[in-house]
Amino acid sequence: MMTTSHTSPLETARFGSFGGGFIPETLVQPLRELADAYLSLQADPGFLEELGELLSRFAGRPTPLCRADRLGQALGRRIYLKREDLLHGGAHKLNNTLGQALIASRMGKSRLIAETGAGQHGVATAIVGAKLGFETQIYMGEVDIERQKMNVYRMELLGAEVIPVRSGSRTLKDAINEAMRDWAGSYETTHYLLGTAAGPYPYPAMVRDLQSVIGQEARSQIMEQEGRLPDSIVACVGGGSNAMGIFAPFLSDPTRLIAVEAGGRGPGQTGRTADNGASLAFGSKGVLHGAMTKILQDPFGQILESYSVAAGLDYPGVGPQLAHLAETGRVLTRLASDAQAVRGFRYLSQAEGIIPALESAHAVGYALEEPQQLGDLCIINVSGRGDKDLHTVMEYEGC
Amino acid sequence: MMTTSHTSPLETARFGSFGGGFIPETLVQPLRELADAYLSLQADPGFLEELGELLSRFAGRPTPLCRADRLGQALGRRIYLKREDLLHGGAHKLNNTLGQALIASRMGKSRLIAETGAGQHGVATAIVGAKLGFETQIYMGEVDIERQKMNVYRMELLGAEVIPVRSGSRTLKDAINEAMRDWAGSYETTHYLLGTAAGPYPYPAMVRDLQSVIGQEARSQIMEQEGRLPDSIVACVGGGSNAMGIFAPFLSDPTRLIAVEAGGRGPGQTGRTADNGASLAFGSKGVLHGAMTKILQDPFGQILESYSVAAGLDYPGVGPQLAHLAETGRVLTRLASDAQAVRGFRYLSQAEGIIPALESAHAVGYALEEPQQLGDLCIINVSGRGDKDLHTVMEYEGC
Amino acid sequence: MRVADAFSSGPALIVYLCMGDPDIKTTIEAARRVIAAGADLLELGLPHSDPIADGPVIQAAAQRAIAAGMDTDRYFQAAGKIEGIPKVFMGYYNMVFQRGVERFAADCAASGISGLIVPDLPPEEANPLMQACKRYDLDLIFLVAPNTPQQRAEEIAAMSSGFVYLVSRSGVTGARKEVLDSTRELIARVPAVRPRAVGFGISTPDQAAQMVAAGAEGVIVGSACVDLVGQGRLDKLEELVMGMKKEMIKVAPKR
Amino acid sequence: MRVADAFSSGPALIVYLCMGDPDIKTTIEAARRVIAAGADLLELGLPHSDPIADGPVIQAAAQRAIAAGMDTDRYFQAAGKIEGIPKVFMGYYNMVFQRGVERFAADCAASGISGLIVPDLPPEEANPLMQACKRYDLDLIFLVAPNTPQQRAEEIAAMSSGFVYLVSRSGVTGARKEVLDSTRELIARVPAVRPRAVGFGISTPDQAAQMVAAGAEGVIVGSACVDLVGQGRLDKLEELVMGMKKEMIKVAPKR
Ligand SMILES: Cc1ncc(COP(=O)(O)O)c(C=O)c1O
Ligand SMILES: Cc1ncc(COP(=O)(O)O)c(C=O)c1O
Repeated sequence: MMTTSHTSPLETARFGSFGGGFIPETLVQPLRELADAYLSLQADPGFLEELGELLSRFAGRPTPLCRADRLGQALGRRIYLKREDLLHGGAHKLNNTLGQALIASRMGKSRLIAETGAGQHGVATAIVGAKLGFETQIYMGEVDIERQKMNVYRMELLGAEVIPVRSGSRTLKDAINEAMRDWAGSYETTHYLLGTAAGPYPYPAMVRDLQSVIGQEARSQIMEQEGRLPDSIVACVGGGSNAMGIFAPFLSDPTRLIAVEAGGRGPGQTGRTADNGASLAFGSKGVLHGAMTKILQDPFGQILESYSVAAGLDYPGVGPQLAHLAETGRVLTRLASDAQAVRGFRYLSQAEGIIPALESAHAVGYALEEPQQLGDLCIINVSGRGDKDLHTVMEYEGC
Repeated sequence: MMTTSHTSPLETARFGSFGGGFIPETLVQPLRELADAYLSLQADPGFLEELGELLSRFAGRPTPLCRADRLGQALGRRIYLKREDLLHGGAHKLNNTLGQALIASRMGKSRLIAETGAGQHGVATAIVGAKLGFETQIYMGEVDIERQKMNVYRMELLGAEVIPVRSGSRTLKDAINEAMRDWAGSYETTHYLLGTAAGPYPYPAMVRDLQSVIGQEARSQIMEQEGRLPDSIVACVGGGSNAMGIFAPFLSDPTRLIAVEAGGRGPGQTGRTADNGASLAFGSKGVLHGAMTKILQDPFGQILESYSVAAGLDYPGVGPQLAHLAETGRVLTRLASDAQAVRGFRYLSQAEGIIPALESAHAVGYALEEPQQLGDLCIINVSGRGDKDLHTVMEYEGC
Repeated sequence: MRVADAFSSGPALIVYLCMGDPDIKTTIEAARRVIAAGADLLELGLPHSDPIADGPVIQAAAQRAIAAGMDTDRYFQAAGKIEGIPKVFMGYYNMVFQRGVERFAADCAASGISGLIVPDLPPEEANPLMQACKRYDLDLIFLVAPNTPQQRAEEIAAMSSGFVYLVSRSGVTGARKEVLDSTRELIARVPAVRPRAVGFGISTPDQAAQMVAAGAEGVIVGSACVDLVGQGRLDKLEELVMGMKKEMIKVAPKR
Repeated sequence: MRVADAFSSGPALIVYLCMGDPDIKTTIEAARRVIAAGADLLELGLPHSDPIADGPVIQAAAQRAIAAGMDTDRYFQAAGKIEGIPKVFMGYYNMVFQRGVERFAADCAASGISGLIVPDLPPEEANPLMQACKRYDLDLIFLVAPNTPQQRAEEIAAMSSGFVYLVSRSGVTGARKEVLDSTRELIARVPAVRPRAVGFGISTPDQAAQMVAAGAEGVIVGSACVDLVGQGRLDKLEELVMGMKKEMIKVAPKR
């Protein structure tokens, strides 16, 4: 094999047989530069301090770990909620966008590009673009633009430009393709701010690390409030960033880590669209967006579209580290269907006064379904707030 | 005069010539019981600890004090933002609803009632109703229900019942009337959770105290971050709770306190509706909702409807303490028109990555208009986030 | 005519009318009929935009009256035209305050009004108006509610002039089926230092009689009458007043 | 036929066609004409749902082909029918991986395909496929980009078999007006240990000639041809290929 590759972080970019960098040659160098910058900044006190300040003063960290008494009573155990719904922008997304934008800024980039599906990551990118003074362009499928007009307006209000993607299925996966194409021609001035713990190295590791502030906080908060580690942690999985973020600091603990995927309408397929977003449960090994991982695909390797009532879980792939942890059994993968998620959404609202994102509602819905899996002490990651989902739930319920 | 009145807190309920309790006899006793409970709980360590825990673990306090570099540069001074937009529910409202709900719970009440205009306070009440297990009913004008369908859905999702008010102008002020009428017949089991620092004693003092956590935090944060008191604090005024909350701990400091009212379309009147929500600027002394204060009224004393592009500032009265502080000159009252507020809304979004509530955008809009009034070091209270206002701004701008 | 006159010859029937609903002419005609039917005292309501002590019937009447142009000037003009029995003003404090307590009292006196009921003005806030009433020899009538503590109830009864208004139940004005035990208790515990009239929720001759039987010196009927005026049923209004008066007399203690 | 054969008699013109766009018949006919017009090597694209290295023209062609039913089985059937010059597979790794590298290589060999270009498979990830290619005597062609560091470029050129694919510019496939100086630099710095063919953005005879003049042993034209097929202009396609070949020969170094 190549000599350069031995010294390159790409070689260490595997999680078991998953991960890697299945990318056009044009992107090899930009990704290496990003990996190098990221690796050196990881230990740079100035960078860490600046990021820490932004996370606390701008984004609102630490987010609380909040005991859910009424939910806990109903389930006969102690349940805590990690409140990423209180983060600026309304979801955990900003942990990642702030970190990457600061890296980009240290790398001398002046422009950010990002993909977005429902618009949550686009908004989080637009927020950091505004705060840190980047030119910001967000790729978004035409279909999604039509479905998510409010988030388009929000991004534009924040000074970002939303670029409609007309290729492929004109949804999230095509927006990622398009952002990668842009980056292949613009990397000199531009950082590609990928929104989840997927994609080629260094993204899965970098996004996990930036999001692991969730788990670090949760760990010391539960130790402070309960004096012990939780028996379980439940998180929803789209690409895997909130799940890896809260799981990572517990990987060598005896805590049961439960990743809840979007069960959607069920295990089937309608046309070229899977009836779910559960690539760990129903997908197979393959390459998508630069990584070897679990993906929803047809027998020839064409990527299927995914489906979930929660736009943020509507992705036919998953981060490679989760695919690996699921394969080894360290992370349990479970499903919550649309209906179970909506039940979780309503339940948490009424019992705790917290309207969770429909994504996070999958974690709650699962907990309601299989409380005996949670042990005595459980943390549910409330990755975002549900204000954005009111319309969707109303429609789902036929109001 | 009466002997009981001498020992009653009602006698100390004045702010200069403002305040008092202009209420039906049926409400005298419930208000005294509330005042007594509030006064004794104020010094009850168990209560304070429980409230403190809810504020931090459930609501997300402390909220950050965040330097606004790009805004500050544009205005040639140091500007800080107090981030009540990060509080659970999206605005400062929860500081008050949590406190009052906990008082109600200590008083043995099982039901909460509240008024709401745009729905923000109704949602904040529904949240605490859910969290603390109350039966919750929210009075809301029919006109407002029509205008704010999403918030109605949100309240219902949180388990509250929304009761349409068909009397009077079928807006906020009539919802307050209706809640008072309900309370006159239900006080034995029910707490009336008023949403702003207005109304009869003890509400103006109690709501101010519950909201003053904003100012207490801001004071120690600015001392920590800048080593000195701010030259000015700017807050928007609807009923006055966020303004009094941030102003109160600075009242005996040399800090200039600037209250920004809704200038709306201007100083005039259209039919029986004022073209603004500026009762300090354009109102006159009178009694509304149980207090002597400044109100928008006709020469005979009929209350006018108010108008503002920001639903939360659309109230024809104001808290009595602010009326007093404005009269004595301790608080400066200023206006931001609809157009200036929308400018503030856009500006903060693009420069800082923070979409403020349209209410808070009045404070920003004013700061953009008269930066020389702010001194070198200024805190703007971002009382809430603007996600709820995207539609309104789009419509205002004719999108 | 003094307010006290209404109570001089047996139990007083006090009728509330909303001035200007649906127009001044109707209110004046309704007053004429009510007087003819035997009412002893008229409460003439000045409509307010924000009547926090009133239930739906009186709220709606006030809204109609305001929409038809009722204001404080017209109120006093119209009140001056109603004669035959004592009249009291009933309305919210902001309407009084805007005109100025002095001028308001003077206008009452000039239009033959001899007392004021201001339901959102508890004694603690009443000093300015009380002084003005004294200067114009007007009664200022305070209210006692079922939840008013005993000492305070006694003080209010003592301060009130003309009569003391016993609020028959918590909540707001408006007709109600049953008369509560708590009302009887209230009558029993408020000292008869002056006439005690019971109001809020009384709508039938039977209820009125029960109040008198329980010891009240007067009964106030509001929403039931306003409702009939609102429906244009002035004949029914007359009938109701006559019926109430008749039943009240039946049970009245012999003097 | 070996890939190397294409470079044996002067500068090679390599033409990319998207298999199955708009249908297999058309692709086969287009191939026939391209071969007749003088092309030296065919790149036969297997359409993929997510072609991250391709620009809009090839993306659209792939989408049309998939919609028309193209899949890996049909691809190999059709490829087997195209004869006359060497053929290479061009497609994304997931399509290869799903079939299994072994089976994929076997199918290539069986249908007369003598090499593979997998644009999202950098050498670091290529080992399994490389082993399979060796077993079936297939060339595995790697790409060098303008931003590939020199040492890596040299290593890639050394590893690549058949030829090495020089990406003429950053970004994705698709026609471009000017040929960049950076492409000339790239040709200059990649050692001619094997034929170097330049692709991405070459659409005119003049550009092709410039590449040859700059030292390239081959020129790859993709989007320009796919575009013409998409428009149904097979005559123009033939013309373009002929024109390119002609200009390339003009400037070819004498042997
Ligand atoms: C609130 C929320 N939770 C979860 C997700 C899923 O993403 P991930 O799996 O990367 O956390 C999203 C994606 O948009 C989201 O908005
Ligand atoms: C975000 C926000 N700010 C300000 C206000 C005005 O109320 P107050 O003056 O009581 O702070 C409201 C009222 O709804 C609000 O929602």
